[in-house]
Amino acid sequence: MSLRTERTWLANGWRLLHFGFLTYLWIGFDDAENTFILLLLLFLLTSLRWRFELPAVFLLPDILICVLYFPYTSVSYYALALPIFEWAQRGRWPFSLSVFVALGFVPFFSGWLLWYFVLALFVGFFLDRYARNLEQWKKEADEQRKARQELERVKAELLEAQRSVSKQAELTERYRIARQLHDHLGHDLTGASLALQAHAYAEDPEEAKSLLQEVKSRLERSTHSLRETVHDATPVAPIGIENLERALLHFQEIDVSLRKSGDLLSVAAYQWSLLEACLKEALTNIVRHSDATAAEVTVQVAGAIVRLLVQDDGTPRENNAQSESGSGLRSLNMRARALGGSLSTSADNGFLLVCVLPLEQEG
Amino acid sequence: MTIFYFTLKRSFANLANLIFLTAAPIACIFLPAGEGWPPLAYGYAYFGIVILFVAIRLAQIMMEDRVKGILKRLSVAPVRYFSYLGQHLLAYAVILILQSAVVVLGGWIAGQELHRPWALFALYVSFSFAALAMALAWISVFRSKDAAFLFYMSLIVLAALLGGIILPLEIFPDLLRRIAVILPTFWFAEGLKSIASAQPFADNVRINATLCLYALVFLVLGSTRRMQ
Amino acid sequence: MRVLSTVRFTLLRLMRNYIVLLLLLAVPIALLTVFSVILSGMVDEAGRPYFDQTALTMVLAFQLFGGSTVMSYLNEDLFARNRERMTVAPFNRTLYAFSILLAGSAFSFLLGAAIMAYTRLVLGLVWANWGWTLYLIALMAVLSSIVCVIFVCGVKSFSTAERLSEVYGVGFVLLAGLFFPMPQHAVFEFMGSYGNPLTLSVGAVRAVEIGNWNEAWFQANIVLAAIGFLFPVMLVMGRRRLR
Amino acid sequence: MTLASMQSVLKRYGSCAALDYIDLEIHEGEIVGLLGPNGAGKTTLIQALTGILPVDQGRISLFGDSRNPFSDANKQKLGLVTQEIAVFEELTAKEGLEFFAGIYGLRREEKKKRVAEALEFVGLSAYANKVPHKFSGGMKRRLNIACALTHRPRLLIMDEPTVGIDPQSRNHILESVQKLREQGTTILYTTHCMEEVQEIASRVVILDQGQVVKEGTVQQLIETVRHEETIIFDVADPLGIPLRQVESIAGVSQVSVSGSRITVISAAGAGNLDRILSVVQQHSGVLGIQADKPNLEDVFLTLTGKQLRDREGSR
Repeated sequence: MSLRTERTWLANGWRLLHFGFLTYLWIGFDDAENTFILLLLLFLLTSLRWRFELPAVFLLPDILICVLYFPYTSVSYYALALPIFEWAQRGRWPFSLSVFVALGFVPFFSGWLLWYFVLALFVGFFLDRYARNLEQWKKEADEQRKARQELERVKAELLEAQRSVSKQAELTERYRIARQLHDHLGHDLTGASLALQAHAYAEDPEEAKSLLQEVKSRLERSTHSLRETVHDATPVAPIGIENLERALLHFQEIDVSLRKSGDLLSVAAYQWSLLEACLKEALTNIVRHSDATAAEVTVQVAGAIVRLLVQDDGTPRENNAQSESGSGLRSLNMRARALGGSLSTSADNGFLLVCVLPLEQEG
Repeated sequence: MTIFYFTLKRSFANLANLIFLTAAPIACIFLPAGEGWPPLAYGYAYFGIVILFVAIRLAQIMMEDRVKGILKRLSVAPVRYFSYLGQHLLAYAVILILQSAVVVLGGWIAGQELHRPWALFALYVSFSFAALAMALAWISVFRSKDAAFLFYMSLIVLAALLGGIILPLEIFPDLLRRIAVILPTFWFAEGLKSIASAQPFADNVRINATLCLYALVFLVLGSTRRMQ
Repeated sequence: MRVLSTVRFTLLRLMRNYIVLLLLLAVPIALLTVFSVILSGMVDEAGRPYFDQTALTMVLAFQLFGGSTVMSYLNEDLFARNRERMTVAPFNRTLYAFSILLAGSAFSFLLGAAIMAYTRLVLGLVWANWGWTLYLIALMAVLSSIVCVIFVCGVKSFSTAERLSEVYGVGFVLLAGLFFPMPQHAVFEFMGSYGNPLTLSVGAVRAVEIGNWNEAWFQANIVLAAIGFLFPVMLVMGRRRLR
Repeated sequence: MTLASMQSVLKRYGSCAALDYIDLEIHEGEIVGLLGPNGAGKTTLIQALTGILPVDQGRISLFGDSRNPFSDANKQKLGLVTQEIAVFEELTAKEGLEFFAGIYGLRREEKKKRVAEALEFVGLSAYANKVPHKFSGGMKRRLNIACALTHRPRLLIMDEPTVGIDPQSRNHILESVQKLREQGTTILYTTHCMEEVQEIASRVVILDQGQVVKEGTVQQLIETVRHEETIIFDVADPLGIPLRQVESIAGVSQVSVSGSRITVISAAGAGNLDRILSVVQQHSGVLGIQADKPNLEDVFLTLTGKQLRDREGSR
């Protein structure tokens, strides 16, 4: 849309210059009132061309009018430059060349006339090329936009897949732990419990002693296996809020305070990874685009959502801040949406980023 | 024809407009004649300026529609923009033609020397068309009603002066006289001269045709559909 | 002096009022330029260039419209948009109105002087007695402002007051016979000579050119007397309206 | 039936997207409230949906017609209440309405009847022959609405019909909208005032930065943020209350004291209020309790961190 207007803007510029030149010629060299009507007629045709997309054939009236005025005024020769330009502009330059034939009929052959025609041809030709190039670029831009959208869609699907995978992994792990507990711990504990019951009814002290011994060894074994299970299940890398805290610890450009509330354990790991990405993006943005001296990060878990708020006290530097940081936020927005949440930013009162994600329903 | 009817109604709704639309032409009838200049009585030359003013005042109604959002409302209604424009212009043209008729008829009754009343009437009508089209093109550029009017007013005064309505072109330097031809006001003054000096009929036709050409050009330029 | 602190802003507003600048500065300059081209070399019976007369008349005639800014500012600040705010503010509104009157007149006068300077510097017109001309420009500026204040205070609807001020300006230009000769009638003749501030001030300047200071003072004093007469009228009207 | 729909509509002004791939559907019989702060793209959305603005990408369909949505037949069924007061100042209220009725092809008796109806509907019958020049803001707004009613549109689009007017006129307008719905008109209603939407809309679409942030019924939207509750205690001895202890109650996210008033923001849910109250009561007499339920304003605040109503009244 804007590309086309740009092109017509240039064409209109040339048309206006052309009429300025004709008027100058007319005032300077030929002041017959009647020949001014020639200019008016041509101007009418040109403004029609400006308003409506007319086919190239509609340049014939221009030529006809000029030819009719040949005997009366020399301005009409120069006026032929307009059809030359218009045809060249539409990529029909052979037609333009045919107008040069008119030079043969000019009673006084002027070099200026020839050069003016050549100039019009050249400008028209240039505009044609320019328009084609623009067309090409536009097409490429469209294709790229399409490709980007495709990518974003794939990304969303991947995110969805990641979410289900991580959930699957969690379930698997839970199952493994449950089985381990059942297999070793459960077995031993049940045994110990039975042995204790038997001990209560045991009359023979020797038997009671051996039962107690069994209880002891079973409990020892189960303690051991419990320790092992817990050790296996405890992650080595920090997760959840610790990760966010660590990110803040490493970030020392400005003062950042963290407030948290609610039951942070109900937030799933894949959600933490998004929140962490948001936090990092926000902090980078603050450093890069604003003069903030302090920022406040709030993580709230309440009811069915988790909410991350990053607010700084700076005034964002206007101009390109928006566009530069756009792609990062855009992708985060996509991810947030893929997880059923939303992300929005505002620069009204310091930089503010809000990311809201729904929590998994328990059970 | 709803739009046409209401445009007429709105044109006369405002008291200032009403006075302007009726009193100005009547005043023009009774202005005295000069000595040798202008070709007809003063009022008949100044009526050209009146036409220019009336045209912009009327066209402002359309501008108001655009600025106030009525045009938005209409573009949602089953009405073509072309029909909206056409009916408005028709209404304005009717008003201007009536004014011209009043001036010519009034002058004839009041005993002014009009030479050829029919030719004069035709000249006024074609100049009215040109003035309307110019006003239309002018307002399509502006957003503020007052700015558009005051700017145009200054231009009218300049154009009337340069076109030879206020002062005879004969005293102009050569260059200015040539430039004057570009202005529609020149053709209006030329038409008055031609009527007063009893030029052949074809001359009148030529001048009227030129004025109509101006009208067409500006109509094409001014009929672009704008919303804001 | 709370009013004094507002004067600066009144002047700023005046200076940034582009439409007024266009109408009262750009248009006369354009017209004078055109006239100077058209009338170059032409002289009247007395051998003085036509253009002198035209330039003088135009500079003074545009002063007739100088009061319109005073009128619109008064209306906006005291009667329309800012009315409530001004009424509750603890300052003297009469004095404020007066400051607008003075600032508007001074601005109009400055525009007139600027046009004069333009004709002198660019168009090469020699003013016979520029001090005297400036005095008359000042008189005209003050008179037109006072008249406009009377209109805006005397008439309820602002648009009517605006029309009246236009009638005042265009009317006196017409009565002075600048567009076409006025009919031969005692009333028109009076309004075309001693009843018309425009012809009076033009006459005063012309009289000085031929050295007739008595006539010059006489004509200028009539304008001054008009100001002296209308000033109390304005005060009465203004007080009644402001209350 | 779907009366109007937009599919991934994109509209750019320069490089910034006023509508960023918007999807929207309006079904017969709904009142859809379009909510968003100033500059969210509400007016652009409406202008795109009515064909006033051409869009850069996407598909718009009106009354099931996506090939030629802005045909005369479709326009005949569409009504638009503009944000500006687009009425004729020179014409009386009745004449202005007759103008618009005429535009929609109504003639003579029919026209008279419909105009009288529309005037009656907005409560301006007594002012039928007055020029709107002297009307109050609310009356002009009502006339502005009446202009879009004479042809009885099936789908009425109202762009901020209640900006800058008195509560009485506003209530009148809201009642009229309800009444229109009862008569079977489908309405798309934009505003940045959440009370209005809460009152009348059957479905709410929240718009921010050219995107649909959330949509659903008022109840659904509130459900999504029904996580917080603001509880205000008026107490006899505010200093005696151990704020730390209150803060440590599970679910409480914020406690603040001003004068004899203690404001606690806590997760909503059974039991919380009890627990807080018991702590407070241990240390002081409680004079009054007030608990605010979340409203749409909170929904918006939660989703975007922005107030809906900043800068209201600046136009």
